[in-house]
Amino acid sequence: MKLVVGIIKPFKLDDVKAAVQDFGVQGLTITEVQGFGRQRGHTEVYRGAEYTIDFVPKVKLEILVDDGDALAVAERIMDAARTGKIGDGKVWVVPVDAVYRIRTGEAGTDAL
Amino acid sequence: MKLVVGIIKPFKLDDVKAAVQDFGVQGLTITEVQGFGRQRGHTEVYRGAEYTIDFVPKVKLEILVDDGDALAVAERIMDAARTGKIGDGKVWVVPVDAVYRIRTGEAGTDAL
Amino acid sequence: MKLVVGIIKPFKLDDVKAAVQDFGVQGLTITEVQGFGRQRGHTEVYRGAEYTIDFVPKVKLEILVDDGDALAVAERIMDAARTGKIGDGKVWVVPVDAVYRIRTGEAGTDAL
Amino acid sequence: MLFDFENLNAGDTAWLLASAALVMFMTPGLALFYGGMVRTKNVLAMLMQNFFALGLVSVLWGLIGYSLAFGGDGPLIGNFDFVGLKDVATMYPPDPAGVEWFGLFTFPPVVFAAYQMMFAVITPALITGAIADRMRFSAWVWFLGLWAVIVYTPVAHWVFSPSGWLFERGALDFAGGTVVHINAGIAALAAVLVLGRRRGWPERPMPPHSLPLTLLGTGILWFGWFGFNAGSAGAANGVAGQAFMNTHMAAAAAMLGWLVVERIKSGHATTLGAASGAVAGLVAITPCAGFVGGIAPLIIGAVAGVVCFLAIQLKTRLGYDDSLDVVGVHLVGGLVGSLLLAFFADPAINAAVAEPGIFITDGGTALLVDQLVAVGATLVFSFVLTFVIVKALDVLLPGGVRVPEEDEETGLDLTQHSEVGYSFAER
Amino acid sequence: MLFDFENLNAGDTAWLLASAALVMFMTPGLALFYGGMVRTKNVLAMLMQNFFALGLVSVLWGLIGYSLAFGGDGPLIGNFDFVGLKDVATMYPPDPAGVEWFGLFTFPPVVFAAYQMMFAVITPALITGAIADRMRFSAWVWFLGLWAVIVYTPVAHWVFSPSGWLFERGALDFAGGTVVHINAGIAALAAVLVLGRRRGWPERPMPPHSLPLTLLGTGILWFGWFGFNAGSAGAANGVAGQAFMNTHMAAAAAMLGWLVVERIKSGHATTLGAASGAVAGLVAITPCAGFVGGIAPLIIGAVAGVVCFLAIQLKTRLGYDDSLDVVGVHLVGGLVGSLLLAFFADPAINAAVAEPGIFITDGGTALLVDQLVAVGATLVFSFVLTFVIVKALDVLLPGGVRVPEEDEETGLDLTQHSEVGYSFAER
Amino acid sequence: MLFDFENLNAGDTAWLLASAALVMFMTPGLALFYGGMVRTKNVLAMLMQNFFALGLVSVLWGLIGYSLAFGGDGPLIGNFDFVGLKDVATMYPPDPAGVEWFGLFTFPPVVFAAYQMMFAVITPALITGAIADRMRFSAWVWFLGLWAVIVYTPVAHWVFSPSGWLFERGALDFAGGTVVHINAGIAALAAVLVLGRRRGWPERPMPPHSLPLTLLGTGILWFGWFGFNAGSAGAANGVAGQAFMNTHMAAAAAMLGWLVVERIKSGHATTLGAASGAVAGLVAITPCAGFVGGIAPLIIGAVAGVVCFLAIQLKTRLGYDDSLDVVGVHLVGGLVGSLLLAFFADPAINAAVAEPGIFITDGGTALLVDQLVAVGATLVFSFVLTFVIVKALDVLLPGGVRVPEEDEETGLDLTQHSEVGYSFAER
Ligand SMILES: Nc1ncnc2c1ncn2[C@@H]1O[C@H](COP(=O)(O)OP(=O)(O)O)[C@@H](O)[C@H]1O
Ligand SMILES: Nc1ncnc2c1ncn2[C@@H]1O[C@H](COP(=O)(O)OP(=O)(O)O)[C@@H](O)[C@H]1O
Ligand SMILES: Nc1ncnc2c1ncn2[C@@H]1O[C@H](COP(=O)(O)OP(=O)(O)O)[C@@H](O)[C@H]1O
Repeated sequence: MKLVVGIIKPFKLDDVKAAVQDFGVQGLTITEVQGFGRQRGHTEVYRGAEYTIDFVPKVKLEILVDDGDALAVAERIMDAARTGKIGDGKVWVVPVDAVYRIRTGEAGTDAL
Repeated sequence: MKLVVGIIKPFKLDDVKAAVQDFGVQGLTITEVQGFGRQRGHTEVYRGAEYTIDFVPKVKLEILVDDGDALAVAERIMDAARTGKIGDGKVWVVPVDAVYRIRTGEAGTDAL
Repeated sequence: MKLVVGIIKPFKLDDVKAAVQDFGVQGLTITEVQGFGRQRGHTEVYRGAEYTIDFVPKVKLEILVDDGDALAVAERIMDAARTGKIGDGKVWVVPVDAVYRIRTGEAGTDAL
Repeated sequence: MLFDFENLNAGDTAWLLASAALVMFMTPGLALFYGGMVRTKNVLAMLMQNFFALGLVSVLWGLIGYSLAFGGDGPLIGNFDFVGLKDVATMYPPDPAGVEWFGLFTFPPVVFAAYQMMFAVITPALITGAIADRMRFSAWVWFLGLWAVIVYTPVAHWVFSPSGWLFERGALDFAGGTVVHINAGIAALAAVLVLGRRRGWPERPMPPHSLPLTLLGTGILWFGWFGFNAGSAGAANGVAGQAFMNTHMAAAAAMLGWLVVERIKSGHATTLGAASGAVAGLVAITPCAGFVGGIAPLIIGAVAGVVCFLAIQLKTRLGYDDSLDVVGVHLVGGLVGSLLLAFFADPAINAAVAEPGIFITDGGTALLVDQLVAVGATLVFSFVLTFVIVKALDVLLPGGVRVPEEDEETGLDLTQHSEVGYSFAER
Repeated sequence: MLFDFENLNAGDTAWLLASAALVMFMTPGLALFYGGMVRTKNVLAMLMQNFFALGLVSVLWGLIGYSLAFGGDGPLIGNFDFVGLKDVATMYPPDPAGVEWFGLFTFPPVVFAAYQMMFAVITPALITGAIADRMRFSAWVWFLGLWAVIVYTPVAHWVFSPSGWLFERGALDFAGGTVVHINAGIAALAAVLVLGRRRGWPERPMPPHSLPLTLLGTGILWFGWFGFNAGSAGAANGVAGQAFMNTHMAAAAAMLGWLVVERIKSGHATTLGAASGAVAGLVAITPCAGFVGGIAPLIIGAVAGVVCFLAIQLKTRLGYDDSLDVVGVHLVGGLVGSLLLAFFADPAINAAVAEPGIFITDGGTALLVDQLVAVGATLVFSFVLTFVIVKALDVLLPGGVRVPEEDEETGLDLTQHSEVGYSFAER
Repeated sequence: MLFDFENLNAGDTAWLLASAALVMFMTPGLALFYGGMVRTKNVLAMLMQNFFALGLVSVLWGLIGYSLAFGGDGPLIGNFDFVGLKDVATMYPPDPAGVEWFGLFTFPPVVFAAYQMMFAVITPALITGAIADRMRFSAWVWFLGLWAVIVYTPVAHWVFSPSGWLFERGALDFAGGTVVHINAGIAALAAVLVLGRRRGWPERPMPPHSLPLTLLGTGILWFGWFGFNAGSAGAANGVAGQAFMNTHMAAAAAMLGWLVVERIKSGHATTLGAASGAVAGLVAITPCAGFVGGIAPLIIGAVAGVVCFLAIQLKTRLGYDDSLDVVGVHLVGGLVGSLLLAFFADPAINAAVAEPGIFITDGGTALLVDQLVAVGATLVFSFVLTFVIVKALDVLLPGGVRVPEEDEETGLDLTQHSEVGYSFAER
């Protein structure tokens, strides 16, 4: 099993979800995160004092998939999340030893 | 070392924490996340406009454990988090190359 | 590729970011998390009713690095995040199968 | 009784109009006060129960409530003379034989009807704090309407109408210690006894989701209470001024009283404690506001602050889940004020005090007896009727008065109103 | 016309001062009402557009607006007599020949100028709800200033000045149904037609980011509206009392009306619905407040609640993006009130009603005709001028009136004001 | 001096009651204004310091403060005649020989005592903005009580009592430019000099955690300020009307002034800037409110907006950590107003202006001298005493006045009050 992780722009979430659902993914988990990278942050000004904020709001997706699907899911994410502008984010794949569904105790592919 | 990750229903957090603590786990990290899966989300209505929200609030647990404890901890989580209803969540196990405690620089099992 | 993960005290974030940037890290992702561990939580009192809150606010960092940099980055994080008091947090390293940059589709080291 | 517009005093009218607006503002204030204390998933339901009172009770008041509370001159309840606000533009209810009351009023009758309406709205709204987090919205709609008509209007008549039996008896209630606070407080107890505890209470922590909201609500309540109490003088005069001062003094002293005992018992003076103490003082001074003077409000407030804090600790021991302490603050605070009034009521402050309080020159226990009767009558009447109403609704309404377990877990906002309080995350 | 300070009535003055303060408070209330409904990334921009109206429009009012709205006795617009608040401490505008209007006022002229100022501020502020989330702040600054002077002051003169042609004609508008609500509502429509839709509307959900903020705003609006409507009596008298009662009744009835139809159509009674309904009722009763009595406000409110809910559903069908339903609530609510007034206006309630409403004894359609003229004139004038102003600004301002796409995506708070609404996370 | 209730004017009384309520509401408003600007972990501590002032200072006022500020006819301080609010129901303080001041009042003495109380509460509350985020709550309790009695009551006596030496001298302060704003502003400076900087200031960003809260607070402050300034006329008359208008004009002009200079210097007009500018204008107009007319308030406001913005930039350069700019806004704004008054004070607006301002017909510098004396005396007295009080507390209190480093890092809410502001996450 693999865990495909994606960091994307928040407003792309619906498109990405649709894309992986379309591929057959039945579940996923998202987290509000903040990214730092080539994309610049922004400046805030409060009563004349300037603060530089380096972090940009991003959404992180985590999707458990069968080994064979990892690349395809990663590609789906990338295609759907791409705007071509800096800050589109990353996708990475992590090996997973085991997966279980809590409700049933099923393991492996059945647990997805 | 292994990282045991669990996605659970938020109101089960206390039970799950007690269960793994009981097993001997001395630390863990949680994150507020949103899950999409078989469990349906909900509908919100604002001035007659309906929005379907597919995501359900979940809590993600991350617990670093010795290799040998991974399965047992995963089981503890599952037992404590189970309600038997759709949406109970997942548990997965990821291999970990190294673990350090920041305060002391200890590594491996000592760092847990 | 490796994913270096760190759990740190929130107010150390700027120092840690500076330290890894200084090492050459060009991007990272952070998440607001809550930690449970040896560091005690706190007590809240509402109209005489006491609640014990075991969780402490922490920040989680995730940094994708080349295999060879993992240890060095972990050390940078540890050095910058250390206060010497209980609750400084953990660092761990997870193997990564593949990394992609969404914008360009680049993979591996080029995607960092 | 036709109002003689020659008697209209624009200053008194201005103060009554302002006071009516202030009392109206208290219900949103109360909504926020309570809304901040519940968990995120129930904030809207709490706000809604209160705002809905502004809608439903006001309409019922216009249709029938004002007439039932103030029409005619019977001792127990009004009549139908003012149904649909008929004649309210020009007519006051009749004064009972030998008493001049409405006859002394210097502002238009419609202002009186509007001012009293705001009391009718906030009284049942107070109950929402007790039943928080578990009542079906449709059950609340029924309960609210029935309670406002069946329970509130008679008690208001007894105490606030010059024809009412408690008024005639000599019981004093300047601005609603019995009518509003004891009435709502005991009803809250009856309601939660039928409704049962929130799932998980008291084991599971249920911390306030936004104390700033609660503090904002406290500020609005305190502000509005000047209209509640000083407006009840029915004029912009010395009694109004005294009621204003006393209101503030009691709130302040009760805040200190609460914080001192809280600090001693649990180690910290809390923000929620400051807010709760102030409200307890405002409740306790309500029946006394225009009848006492000097440092009496400081004593009444301080006692209320301490006693209400201690009273709140009882609920866990006695096992009734009064979510946000309506019993501990409004019932107990109302009792403290209504009874201490019998010690401090002072004819030198207000000539309407016929039976001076026990601690006052020439004072005696006559007033105490009247107060005990008024308090007792309100307690029994309100408890019994409220209990019956909630029980009846639980039987008659499909689904009963309580939300299903799963809905309680999910929260009332989503399940009752299809909304969520906050959507901070951007997409 | 020199004010004779012998005529000063302190009670009336007190009520007008309090009312002016209440109306001022409505603009922050409106800011919060709208602010809670937008997405997190635009909350400050919304608050700012409203607060800025308190700054800019007030200054313009002092410099020129009051004079243009009330100076002189022409039928179409004022003059420059009161520029820079000259003579406002002692002088009222002249009454037109044969009419006694300002001559009857019992409070100082400066109070009148201040009270009217608050109306001038909130009227353009209402438009912010329609154009939410996409206008450049600098464009708003220009639009606001121009609109307040060019569109608001003439309409205010027509309707509120005794010399105005609609006032003279006999059209009634107690507190601003045409001047404020129809005027702002139709301007909102014109503005969004030029401005275009928000990116992603209507496909992408744009849920309110904080309904508690919206409910708080509703409470403040409701509270302030007593100053708006009952203050428009110009005295603390029976008409003020009636306007007060009617205001509350209509808001309450409209809340119920909205919730009933909402419950039927979409299955739930929502908190936002309760708030929206109340505001719709307040809008609708505004032109009628001191002219109707009995259960008329309940009917007007209930109709407004139902009609405005239905009107809001139109925007998706017609395809204009009136973000927070200024058209559906203020334009439609204003129309409902201004036209129903022709049915319920009652000389028994207010002697100023020269042409009784259709449902009233001795009533007829004369008033309806006047109302239609007033409504029609306002609709045409405001729509055309607003459209022209926004179009012109779009051409003349470098960058036009709308923010670039990317800034809209990022949000106005950061791009227009370099700020974020909330920073809850601690470092 | 016995109040002759025959002289009671209900209109004036109504306005004073309403004003007292409005001023009371300012303290919760201030709490929110400041509360929104601090970091999440300190929001409750900020709210608490302010709400606690409503508790402690009010009680002290009733016990002793009113008597010290207004009792007797000495030039420097009052006496003990009104301790425990004795005789306040019927008695005013004596007028000094040859002056008729209290003798002209047309509202009950208890209303005067209550109205003045609200000023005594908010003045020390202003200081909380400077000392934010680092003072122990128990130290605040001591400081607050001592300051309210030792520093506030004498200055109030000097300026507001007809027997006070500055009042007699001819210094003008309509509603508290010296007594409230300069007094609190310079005390804030003294306090932070003793207290030291927040950990991490100025390197670490400490952005406001909720600007909507701050904007809400601004709205409440603005609204309440009408009571503060127009209520200080002591009647519902032309002066009150002028004070009302001037208050609003100055706030509006100051908002524009601040935003223009902010836009020029830092590229954006910010929401916090709009709020801060409005408050700066309200501060500056406070001493002038009922003494100036025409466009004077616009000038005073605009100058205050610009000068206060520039003044705030100084703190980083000078190195004192006035967390939320009490010095920059209240001290500097108060100075701007108190001194500009010497240029614009106009007997045509208010007969109480004995020495017309420099820009006014027949004006001269006499008033400027008096103003400089009043300002200077307040600056020295308040600075020295405040410095001594904080220093003394730091030595005498176990633990000193400042929280331990670790508690500052954790936040005051948890460490001082065992509470957290928000618990949005559900379990
Ligand atoms: N080395 C990294 N490790 C973890 N996350 C990263 C890393 N580099 C970038 N990111 C994440 O990806 C996001 C986008 O990266 P950025 O460099 O801004 O643009 P791009 O993806 O177009 O190269 C960042 O905001 C951050 O969340
Ligand atoms: N493939 C997946 N990858 C990551 N998380 C998943 C995946 N499938 C489900 N989840 C998480 O588990 C939660 C529960 O899944 P769901 O399908 O609703 O019910 P169940 O666990 O009972 O099968 C989801 O809300 C989501 O957070
Ligand atoms: N076994 C674990 N798995 C995951 N996270 C852990 C684990 N133990 C500790 N942590 C995280 O590290 C943080 C610090 O741990 P703690 O035991 O309090 O102090 P220290 O790191 O100094 O030993 C915790 O708050 C938690 O977020």
